[in-house]
Amino acid sequence: MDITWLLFLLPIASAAIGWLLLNKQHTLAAYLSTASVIATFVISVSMLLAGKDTQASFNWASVGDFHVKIGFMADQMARGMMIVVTGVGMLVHVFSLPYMKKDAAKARYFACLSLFMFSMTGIVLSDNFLMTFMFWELVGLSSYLLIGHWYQKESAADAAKKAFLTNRIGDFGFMIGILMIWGIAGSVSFAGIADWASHVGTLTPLMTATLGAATLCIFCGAIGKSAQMPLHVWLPDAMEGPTPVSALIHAATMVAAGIFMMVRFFTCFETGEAHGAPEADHAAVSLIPSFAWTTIAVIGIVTSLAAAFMATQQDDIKKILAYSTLSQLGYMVMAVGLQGSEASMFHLYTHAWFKALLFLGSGAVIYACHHEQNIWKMGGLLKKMPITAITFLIATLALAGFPMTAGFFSKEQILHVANHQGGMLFFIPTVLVAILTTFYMFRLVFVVFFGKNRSENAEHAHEVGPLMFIPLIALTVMAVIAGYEGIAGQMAPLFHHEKVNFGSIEFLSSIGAFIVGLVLAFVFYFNKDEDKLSGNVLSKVFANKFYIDEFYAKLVRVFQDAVAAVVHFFDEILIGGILVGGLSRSAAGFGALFRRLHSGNLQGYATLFGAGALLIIYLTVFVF
Amino acid sequence: MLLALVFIPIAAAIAIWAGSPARLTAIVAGIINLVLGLIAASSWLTNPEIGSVTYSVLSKPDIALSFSLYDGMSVVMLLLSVIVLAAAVFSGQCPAGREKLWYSNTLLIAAGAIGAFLSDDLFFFYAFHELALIPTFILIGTLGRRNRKAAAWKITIYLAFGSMVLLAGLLWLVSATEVSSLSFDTLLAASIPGEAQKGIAALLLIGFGTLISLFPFHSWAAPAYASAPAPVAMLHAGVLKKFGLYGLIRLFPLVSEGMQHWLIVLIVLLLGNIIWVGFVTLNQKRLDTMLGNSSVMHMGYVFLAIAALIAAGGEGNSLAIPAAVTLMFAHGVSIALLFALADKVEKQTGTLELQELGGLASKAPTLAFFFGLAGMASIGLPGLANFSGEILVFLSGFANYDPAKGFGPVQIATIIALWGVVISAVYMLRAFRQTFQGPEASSVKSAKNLSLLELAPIGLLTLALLAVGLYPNLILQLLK
Amino acid sequence: MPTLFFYFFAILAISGAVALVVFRNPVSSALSMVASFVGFAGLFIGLNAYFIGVIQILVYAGAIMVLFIFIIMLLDLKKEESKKFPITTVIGALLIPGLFMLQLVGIFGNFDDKKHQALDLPASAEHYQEEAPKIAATLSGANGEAPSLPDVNLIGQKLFTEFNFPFQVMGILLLVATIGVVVLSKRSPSTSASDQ
Amino acid sequence: MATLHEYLFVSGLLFAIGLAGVIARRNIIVIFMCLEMMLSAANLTLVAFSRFNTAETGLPDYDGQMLVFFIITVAAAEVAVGLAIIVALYRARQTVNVNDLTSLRG
Repeated sequence: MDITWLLFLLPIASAAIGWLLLNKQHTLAAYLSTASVIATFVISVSMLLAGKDTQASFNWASVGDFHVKIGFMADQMARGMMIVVTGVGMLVHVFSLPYMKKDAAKARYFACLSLFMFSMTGIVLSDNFLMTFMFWELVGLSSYLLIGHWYQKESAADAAKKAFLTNRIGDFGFMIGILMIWGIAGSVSFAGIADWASHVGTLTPLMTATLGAATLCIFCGAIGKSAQMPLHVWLPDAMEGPTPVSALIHAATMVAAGIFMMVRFFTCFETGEAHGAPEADHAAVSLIPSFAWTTIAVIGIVTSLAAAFMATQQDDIKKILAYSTLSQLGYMVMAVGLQGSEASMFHLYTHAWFKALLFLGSGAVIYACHHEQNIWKMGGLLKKMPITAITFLIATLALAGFPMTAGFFSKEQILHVANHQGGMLFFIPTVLVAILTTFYMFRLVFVVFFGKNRSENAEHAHEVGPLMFIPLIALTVMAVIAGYEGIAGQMAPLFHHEKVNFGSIEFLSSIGAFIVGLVLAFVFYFNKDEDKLSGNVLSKVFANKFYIDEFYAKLVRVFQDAVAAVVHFFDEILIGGILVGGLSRSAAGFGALFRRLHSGNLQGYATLFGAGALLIIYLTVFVF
Repeated sequence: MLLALVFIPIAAAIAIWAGSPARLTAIVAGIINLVLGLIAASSWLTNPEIGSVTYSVLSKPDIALSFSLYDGMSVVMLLLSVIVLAAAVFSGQCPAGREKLWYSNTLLIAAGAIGAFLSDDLFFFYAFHELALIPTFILIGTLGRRNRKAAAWKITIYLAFGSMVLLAGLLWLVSATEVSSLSFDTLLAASIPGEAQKGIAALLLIGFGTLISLFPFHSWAAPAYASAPAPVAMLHAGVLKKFGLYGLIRLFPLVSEGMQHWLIVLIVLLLGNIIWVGFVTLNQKRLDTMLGNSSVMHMGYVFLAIAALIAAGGEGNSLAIPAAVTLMFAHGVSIALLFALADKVEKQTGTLELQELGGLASKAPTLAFFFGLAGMASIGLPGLANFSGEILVFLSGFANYDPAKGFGPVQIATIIALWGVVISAVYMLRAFRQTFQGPEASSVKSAKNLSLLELAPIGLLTLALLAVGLYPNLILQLLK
Repeated sequence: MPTLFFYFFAILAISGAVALVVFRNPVSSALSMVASFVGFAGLFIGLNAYFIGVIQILVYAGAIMVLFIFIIMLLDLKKEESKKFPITTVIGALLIPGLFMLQLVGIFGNFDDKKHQALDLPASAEHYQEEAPKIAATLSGANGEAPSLPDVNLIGQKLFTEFNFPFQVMGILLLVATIGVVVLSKRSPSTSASDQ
Repeated sequence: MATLHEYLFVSGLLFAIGLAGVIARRNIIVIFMCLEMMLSAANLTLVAFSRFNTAETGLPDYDGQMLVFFIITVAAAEVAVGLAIIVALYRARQTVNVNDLTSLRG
């Protein structure tokens, strides 16, 4: 028995025990869950240090020669990802202990967190698409449960439902993609697909098109899970969940699963030892037609840009972070689409740390301000809670790509990919997003931490306890050092070192974007009590997220519900009433007709009986 | 042993009429049956002949009351029947004074279903199903809810129609095979000329289809299940309805060529089940009708597996039958669980109108947990039995896919059918959201959590869902 | 001469039947039915079915009709309908039996008629030589009398061998009928209470 | 001597008259008597066939007469039960007129 199985067993056991303890031993459940995640982190680290690929599986469902397997494949990418998942997970668990202390349903919360850890582990370590899909769905479930943690609130319950359903739409495509890949490659395991890809030679045009369609279908899954346009609407709403959950699931890990899965898929098409050799990749990767690649990249950059615009006009601290997550995920997707898997995974890895830090920091702020989330009702918190403020600031710098932070290195690689493989069409929006990122993040920092206290809650805020700021500090350390080669080379899921060229256009634009964004934010928001930019048409459009939610609501109402109503109507009338109901109707009609004959009159019966006998005689003797 | 499985419920029903304490007798019979069923299923792997009995009834044509576990499908269906039976007799809340009628008829339904699944003689296969239908009609008509009369009439007319068409099909089938014995062994060894196959296949599809609520013969199902007492809904939707699928798969080898003619028709109809009825389900305003319609909708997936089987033709599709049977089992357990839980919801709140419900989870967290679990099962969440079935069904749809030729009708159907997964998630989550989440509605103010006693049958069904969901090979090893 | 008897009894039976239908008074109907049954008995005897002819008189005319008359007396039935038969009923009553007769005649046209043939009694005696010598003796006239048809013996022989089982069943049927009649005609306490 | 057809004609005629009585009369006892008439007519048919289709022994086919014997026995039982029912009916309804007995109306 491989020790890796413990990565699965510990969280699921803790989740199960947590469920059983529901309503009773809240605190025990919480500690148990935290202990299990610490244990998995230790195992992950030991796996990373051991540094060798392990693999094992068992047949989960077998029909004849066909087997669906559950197994793990702990290669470099999976091991690195496990560090991110269990690392952030561990810190979030610790942070949650005080954060959720007073919650009545603490046991449920921690059980769900453990369930999430289990499912996420499954995705990361999975060695085939079906297993990925299963855990993919389970991740969706735990996300649903955690968003709906405060299910008594209408908005939380609705947000949870929305998240699950939106993901379902993505999974619809994902499943089709898996089936098509299975049909084409004859295997659902990543190794099997890689084997097929390296031996198949050239494809017929039909098969190329099918493969492209399959790729896009699989990408649908990623669109759902990583909240890309047009299925991004659930992520901001998901902020209804407890803030530590947002940090873990909706910033660092689960939403990154889409990227992770796409990279997993594409690495199947890289033959042999092609890791880190982009030129060599090209031949095998070209099995997948370019329209698929382009679509992915375009969706990525569009999401990134739109989300960045939306973020500039949000007032809820968590919503701003949510849109920023969207925007950064868009970056990663674009990088994947531009065949820069390494850059994408690298950004995923650094982003996980500082975005988790931002969310936990915002959690600390919200906690300190008595669950106030509107940034305009905060202000001046730098003095009140210095540790939180400083860690938050560092994370902001990392997100904005300030040199020497982790974000700087990864953003550098993204820009590089955009410039070299995408051309100006991708590079300019990428830089624009970088400017906007700095702008809205510093808007947030200036409004929340500087200026004067704008509400009573903010006045009474004070620094959070050690169980909360220790995770913040740990994450801050990671947010700074994670990008350096020595560390990233060890830990990052897929690392391809690229020396930063200080004279290159990427570097210059990155620095430029940072400065422009910072200056703009400073001019508009430093020491201001209200949003000077709000009120015009454009900002309204941004604040209302381009009205996409409203559009979807209309769409759902018109298409789903109206169609449902019409179909229901026809079902009653046409099928229940005429088509098949006619059968029963005619039976009833005949019944009414024959009822007339049942006069209860004996003589009538006798007459009919006689007539019947005559008829039978006539038919049997004279006709047949 | 198999004889006992069929006749213990009948004997218990008679004993109840004769005056033994109704609920106790029924529960004891249910538990004995459950234990016997589990023993029979587990020993079947080593000894396929276990418990086979044959009593000749007629010599020409050769009809025999003959029970055996004919193949893995019978074993799985037997398991499903005994599990749901045990849960159904346990979980029902009988109106005071009607215990005799309630429990004896419940037992008879189960006896009929078990008898049909165990019979390896066409005559008794059909007859036992009819035996099970009669108490179904009686219970819906007498002890049902709301407009039970209309629902009882509707189900009676539809199912009688279906049975009649089916009987015609079976008679034609028997006469076309020109064998003198009605046992499956002889029947399945025979062959039918192509022309006759076409007609027989059509009759079987319509006949069995009506019993399974194949679109457009489905409109009996939702009102009947909504009006039926919980045990009847559990047993009919969970077990008895699978009779049609069981029969279709069982007799399929005889008419495999004839089915080819109807492949496209069947695909259109099954998509009607999934998409059309899916939309109908979306529009339901009551929990019970929603569950009834959802059960109709899920039948479409099983038909999808059958369509894949038909389309495979001579090549064969080794995935299709295990997929269908797994899904039948999973759907049976999950829908029974849902009906049992909906009954509890009604008991606690007095209503099933989604508008009047809300926030039940804070009053009855255990109920909410199990309902959520069952709902998640029915929308195909991994780790629960339905997913194992659905994923195999979808895989079977693509099993014979030739990338060089592009999509065939079955592949296209599979892709469209996948949208049903989204639809079912929408209505199930909507219902769960309306019933259990949000602020407390006035109807749930006095609701209480599930008691331990009520938990027993629900736990049993949940266990079955989880066992097959976590390790589907439990079922699949029977279906080799 | 036998032909004459046939017509006589046939006309007796038919006219009795017509009178049964036509008479308003149930007692007259019953009596005309007795007459009709006498006609039936004659026809049976003309067909060499002496035993049947006799029990037709004994059972039908003797027992059953007496039962009928008893009931009519018991219920004290007056003349039935004072009103005339409704015209529709009369049409039905004439049309359907009329058509029936028409069909019967039609059927006659399809099948060849059979002439009456005298029985060759001595010739058939040999069939019974083995198992029933007494019947054979009567048939062949070996017992000194003229050969005659031992109708009752033959029926008895069939009844107690080939049809023994139905015969037993018939006994049970009669028993059940007897019990049934007793149960039916007993006034149940509740109804008798409401009667008074 | 009379032929088979003549016997059959007479029996058919008697049957027809019985049927006409059943259709036309309203007194349930008379209807019952007419039914008996029809039964007897059937008996006549059976006996006639029995006489005209001789068995291999050359004697009348006594199977037919056995049937008649049984019919008469059953008829006796039937009359007994039927009359008992009529009496019970009369007690309940105070009538034997079938026009008043319409509880079978659908």
